[in-house]
Amino acid sequence: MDRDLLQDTTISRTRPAVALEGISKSFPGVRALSDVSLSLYPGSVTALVGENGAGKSTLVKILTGIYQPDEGTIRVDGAETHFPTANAAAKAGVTAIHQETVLFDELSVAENIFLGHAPRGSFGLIDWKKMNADARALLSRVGADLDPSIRLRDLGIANKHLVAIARALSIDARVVIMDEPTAALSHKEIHELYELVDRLKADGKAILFISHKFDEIFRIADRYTVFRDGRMVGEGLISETTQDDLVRQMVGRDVGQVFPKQEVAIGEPVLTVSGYRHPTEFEDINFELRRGEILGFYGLVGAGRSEFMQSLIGITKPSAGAIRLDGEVKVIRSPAEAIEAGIVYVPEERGRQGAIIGLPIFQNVTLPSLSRTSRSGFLRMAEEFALAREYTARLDLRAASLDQDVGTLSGGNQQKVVIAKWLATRPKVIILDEPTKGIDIGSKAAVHAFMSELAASGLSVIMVSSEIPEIMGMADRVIVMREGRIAGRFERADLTAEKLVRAAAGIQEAA
Amino acid sequence: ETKKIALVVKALGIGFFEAANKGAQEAAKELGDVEVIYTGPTTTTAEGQIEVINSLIAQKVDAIAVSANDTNALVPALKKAMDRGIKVISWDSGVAPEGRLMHLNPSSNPLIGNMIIKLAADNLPEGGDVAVLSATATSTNQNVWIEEMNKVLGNYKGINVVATVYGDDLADKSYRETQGLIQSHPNLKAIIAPTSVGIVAAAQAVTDAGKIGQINVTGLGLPSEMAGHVKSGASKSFAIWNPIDLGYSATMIANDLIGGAEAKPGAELKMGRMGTVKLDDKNEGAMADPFVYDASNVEEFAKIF
Amino acid sequence: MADVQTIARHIPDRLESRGARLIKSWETLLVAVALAIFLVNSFASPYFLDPWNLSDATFNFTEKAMIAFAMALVIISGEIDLSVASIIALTSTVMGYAVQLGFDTPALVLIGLTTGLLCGAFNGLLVTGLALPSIVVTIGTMSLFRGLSFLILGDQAFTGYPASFSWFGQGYVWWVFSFEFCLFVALAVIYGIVLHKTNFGRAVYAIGNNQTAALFSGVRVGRVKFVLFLLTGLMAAIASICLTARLGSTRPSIALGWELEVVTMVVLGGVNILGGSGTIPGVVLAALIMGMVTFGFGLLNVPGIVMSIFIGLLLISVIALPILYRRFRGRRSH
Amino acid sequence: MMKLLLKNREMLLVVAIIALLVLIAVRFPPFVAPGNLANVYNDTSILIILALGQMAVILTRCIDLSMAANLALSGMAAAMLNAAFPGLPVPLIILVAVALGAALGSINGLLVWKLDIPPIVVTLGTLTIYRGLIFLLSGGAWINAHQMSDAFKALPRATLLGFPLLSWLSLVIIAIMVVVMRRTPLGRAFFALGGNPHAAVYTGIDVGRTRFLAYCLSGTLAGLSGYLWVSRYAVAYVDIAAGFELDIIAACVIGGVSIAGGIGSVGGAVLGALFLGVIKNALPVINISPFAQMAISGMVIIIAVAVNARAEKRKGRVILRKAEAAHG
Ligand SMILES: Nc1ncnc2c1ncn2[C@@H]1O[C@H](COP(=O)(O)OP(=O)(O)OP(=O)(O)O)[C@@H](O)[C@H]1O
Ligand SMILES: Nc1ncnc2c1ncn2[C@@H]1O[C@H](COP(=O)(O)OP(=O)(O)OP(=O)(O)O)[C@@H](O)[C@H]1O
Ligand SMILES: [Mg+2]
Ligand SMILES: [Mg+2]
Repeated sequence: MDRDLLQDTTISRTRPAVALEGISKSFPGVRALSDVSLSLYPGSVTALVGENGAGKSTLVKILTGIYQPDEGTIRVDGAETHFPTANAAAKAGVTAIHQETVLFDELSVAENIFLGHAPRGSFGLIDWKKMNADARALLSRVGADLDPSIRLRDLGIANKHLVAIARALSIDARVVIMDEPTAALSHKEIHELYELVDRLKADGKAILFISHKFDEIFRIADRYTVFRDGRMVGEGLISETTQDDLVRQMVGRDVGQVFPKQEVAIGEPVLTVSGYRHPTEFEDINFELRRGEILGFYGLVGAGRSEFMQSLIGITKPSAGAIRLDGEVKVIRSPAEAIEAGIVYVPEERGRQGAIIGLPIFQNVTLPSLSRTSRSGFLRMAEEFALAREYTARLDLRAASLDQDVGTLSGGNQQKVVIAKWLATRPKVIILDEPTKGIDIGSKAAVHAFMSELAASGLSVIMVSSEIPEIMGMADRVIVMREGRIAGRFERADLTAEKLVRAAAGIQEAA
Repeated sequence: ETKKIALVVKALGIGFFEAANKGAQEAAKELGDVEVIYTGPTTTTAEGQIEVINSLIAQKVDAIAVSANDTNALVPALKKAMDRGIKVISWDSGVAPEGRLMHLNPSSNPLIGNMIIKLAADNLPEGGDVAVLSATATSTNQNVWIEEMNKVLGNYKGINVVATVYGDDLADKSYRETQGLIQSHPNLKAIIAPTSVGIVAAAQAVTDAGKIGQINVTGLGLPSEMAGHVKSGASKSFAIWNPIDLGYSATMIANDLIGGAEAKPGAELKMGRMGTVKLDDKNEGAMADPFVYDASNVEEFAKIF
Repeated sequence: MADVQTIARHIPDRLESRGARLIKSWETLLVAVALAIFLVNSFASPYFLDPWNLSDATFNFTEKAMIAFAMALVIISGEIDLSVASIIALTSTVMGYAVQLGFDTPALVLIGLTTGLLCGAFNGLLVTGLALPSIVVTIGTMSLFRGLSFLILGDQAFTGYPASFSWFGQGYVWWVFSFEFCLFVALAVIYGIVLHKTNFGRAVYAIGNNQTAALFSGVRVGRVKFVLFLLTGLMAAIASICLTARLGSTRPSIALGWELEVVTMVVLGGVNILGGSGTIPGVVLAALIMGMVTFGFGLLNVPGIVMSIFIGLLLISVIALPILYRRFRGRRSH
Repeated sequence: MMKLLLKNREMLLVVAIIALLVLIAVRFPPFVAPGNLANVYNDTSILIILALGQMAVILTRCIDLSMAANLALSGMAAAMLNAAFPGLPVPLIILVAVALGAALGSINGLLVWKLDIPPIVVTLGTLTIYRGLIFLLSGGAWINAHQMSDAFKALPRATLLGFPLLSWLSLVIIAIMVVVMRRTPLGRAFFALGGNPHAAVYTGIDVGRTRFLAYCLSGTLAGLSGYLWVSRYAVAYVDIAAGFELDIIAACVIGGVSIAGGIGSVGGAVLGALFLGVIKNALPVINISPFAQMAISGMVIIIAVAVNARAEKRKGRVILRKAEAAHG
């Protein structure tokens, strides 16, 4: 660690509100953090950056008492402390907006904000009246005008996130941690959040801000810390660094060709979708997908892309619409029929919809292709292993054996198993929903390269992604969705980040 | 070589059968060379009794004396026992004839049937509505008694049997059924419960409903369990035979059969101090008349069983 | 890593040999428990090691075990069927009714199996069609099916089953081997093959581990679950035929409380009650263990309820011990 | 109108119970006389108390199959204590029964908390163990009315303002449970943890400990019910309340407590129990064959589950703006 740098700055003279020293944390098979140290100062925003899986969220959980570190100490105002539970951390004045929304659908908005530290009235009983009033005040602070007594389930994703932020503020904290707080927010809400951060900073709070978006880091942070593979690899003042420098520190090398898109001759239409609609989720979806093409679907989180894609494979039932595959009208009522027809969907929620944790790798891979590896309903293990071997090798899977539970693999490797599973069905059309969400940059590159190869070999690919660089780097054409409708179509040639963002957010083109 | 006689009861823990076991042990002591295995399932099910019987067959006991939870369901298991040379008799609650050598009725069924209705009628000179609270709908002996009772109903002028309900020999169910009877038959004058579990629960329910004096609970019960209700007036009188004598006699008969006696119509089997029992054409024998208990004698017998 | 051009690393199919896996498995633990109980029984009672006695003892578990096979599949798929004992009662009642109408053995068997399948279909329809939780659905049908049986039978009993019918519960195929025992063995083999060697079995595991992912992977989740409920209905019907034949009569209270014994057998056999794992050999071993415990205690004239304490303790400790052991080992390795 | 009803599960149940009462009244008017309704309530009191305990457990995504066995064991202990020492003051005996019930409940809780054994397995095991213990404790013998002291039997029967103490007691417990579930952190923790156990950890709720406390609560109420049952029916034996665990769960399910956890209310559980209680008490008096009772309660459970599932059905996220407006 560069001590000299710290000595130079003015804030270093003030005592850190909270300091972590030599923290290490391991999970079975993963060393998530090794010997990291980090100090947060009052009235200052520290940005924490690093690739997926670098250990950022793990650090947050240690700071908020959800995980216990294997080694190392936590100091609050210089005094060594332990946070055995989330309550202990809250009592010590540490509060967090976690990356996953950790809220309760069945409880009211007010209770979601105050659960665990609700205002008490006579006999120590919960004072609902005061709780609702306090909640209303907090919500207006984060710019959300919500009725605190309605059930959380009735809110949209962005409002839920605002409730999570209000919850973090409900604790009178000196340290506020925000783990990717803007990921689910729209333009306007993001700006309100920035202002909130400024106010907190002015109030003298110490803030830890985690984000993958460099523009916002440079907008609000004073200092930065970089994690790589669970180690701290750099820190300093934002004013003294650049975006390229941060990326270099994060990745440990220059990022050259991240998106290995091959030029492919686009063929005839393979899949034609016309008039797809659903009473509440989407409407008026029409497009064509051609042979060898990668069609990008961009949109903000919650735009309805996944919902629509799932209607193509018979999970969500559309109220109207038709598809043609190779010119023939197809009716698809279940994923089984979709797989038979040659359309496969690699879902975005890997843990819930993709990998079957508890089953070994080879059984995961062969599950949709069992009809091919078996004979009249009876399994043939040798065939299964052969199929699994072929496809895991093509994706460069790293595993100890094919007989291993997928649950023991890292996220990136799980994703490879999931992709291998659907590729092994030899589809005509493959839909990849956020294929690189939550996987590290190395695996990401492998997935991209593979996607490119698939297109080159004549497959048609739909890629749903919320990452602009990925969309721009990989797609031949892009469809933007907003609130369940198609909000824009772009050819690769005239694609700009700005156009995508405008279409996704519904902002009119500047005249 | 001691002889092993198994006394299989409907379920362990019921006061009536515990008393029967007392009698059986007494018989064993008297005979000297007999060991009594007192056993049974913990719930009144036929399957449970079959498991018990199977393990008794495996132990090669010399005789099985069973009070059956089900007339028919035990037959295959008991037949197997007889095939392996085990003497099988039933007592109290019978088994179908092909499943046993003989059956010992505690008393003659017509006598009991008459007794329970008479107990009710004696306290109802002007007649009135009476209801029956039975045990499970499948208990052999209760059904026979109720049938016998209905046959002689004509002799008791003015007595109407308005309902028959089943308490399943469960205290709470019997209690609730009694409550139902009290409500749905406002003119109910007596409840006849020919089961020791039911009669206690019915008396309790009548007491709780404040109907002492209006509804008389009667039937078959154990003095020790009924003493309180006789005192309170919920039950004016009830009847029962002596379960100790019953267990004693069953053991004695089993011993007689092991010793070579043959169970056939007309045969007389030895029952020790109880004398002999003569088998009728269905190979059934009856012990003695039920005995009536009321305020004058219940305290005395409550100390015994 | 990240370099796609590098030659893919070879991943072996398996790391451990089958033998090594077998030694560490749950079934091995059960075999050890079974052997221990066998030995204890042999010493405790001179009557235990008698082929006829052992043969009689098999009746303690064969009928329950038949249902346990189907129940194991249902539980592995993440559902449960608590109505099995009531299906036995209803099936037996319907067969009894058919006897009164003068049907003969083959027709009775057919009627019994159909009744069981209908009950299973009713459960299956409620669980898959209306997407209701199986535990509450089958608590409901548990009352419903037995209730129907009470409604039909009231305080009556059906008897008079034809002599040829009683063979299913009392007949012997060869020497001491009863029909029920042979059927149990045959069904164990069939279910073992279905669960461990067919696509259907694989689908059951996939659903139990992750229903959503299985659906996305093209498993027809609803159909598989429906078939599983049909199977428990069918097996309950088969058990009902055997039990009815063995008892020679039908009461509405027949097989009361069996559902919990069947579930206990399945869980003791190493099937995860939350779904996703378990084997048929495990269930077979659990059936043998429960049968031997019941029989061993029976020979000593221990009341059934005391045996059930033992079974309850066995259930909890057999599941707790591996957890405690793992924890203990984890602590030491630190 | 119908929509509003479906939205509010408690209202729906109230309407269902009233409809049921009307139906019964047509065939047997005296059933709905206030005095008799009070009797029905009194008869259902124990089920209500038990259902409230079970609700707490189900809310935390667990289940307690051992409640009826716990009741029987605590009840037997109370009865034996009374039989052996008739002089012992009744409150002390009640305290023993409650403490024993709590202890038995805490054993379930500890096994679930510390050993992570699935709740259904734990309570399936303890269900048989507790039943067996009654047998060991009592040797299988019954404790009958004449062995119990008058004071022991009198308590639930004594009346206050014309109502039996048993009814009052259940009302007090309902009131306490309303306060606990609605206004204490523990009660809210039951809901929160059942709704989202993962998120509960982030809000400082100790999942294992909260489940443990839910089991302690259900055990305590089972212990209390043990005394009430035994003194009310004036008998104790191994099999009392056998199979009652399913009635308790059925009451919860009918009352809209979601078996998946996190959803339920005190009012719902009470109404669910009352619904069953009305049916149980009405069947014998309206001359429906007693043999039909079981089939009817089975049907009722299935219908209730189906209706509740419909009411619970996720409205679904709404993405389309125009559709959202139509929904809201
Ligand atoms: N509960 C857990 N069990 C096992 N491994 C875990 C667990 N939580 C995190 N990990 C692993 O620890 C590493 C660090 O994860 P962490 O969530 O801290 O990353 P991150 O920097 O927040 O990534 P992202 O930017 O994607 O949020 C990863 O390899 C992850 O797979
Ligand atoms: N109201 C909400 N409450 C909870 N989660 C929500 C809500 N709205 C959206 N989400 C979550 O946001 C994610 C995206 O929603 P959806 O799949 O409909 O849109 P999308 O355009 O595909 O978004 P994504 O970019 O995440 O794929 C889903 O995982 C969904 O669970
Ligand atoms: Mg993170
Ligand atoms: Mg999506």
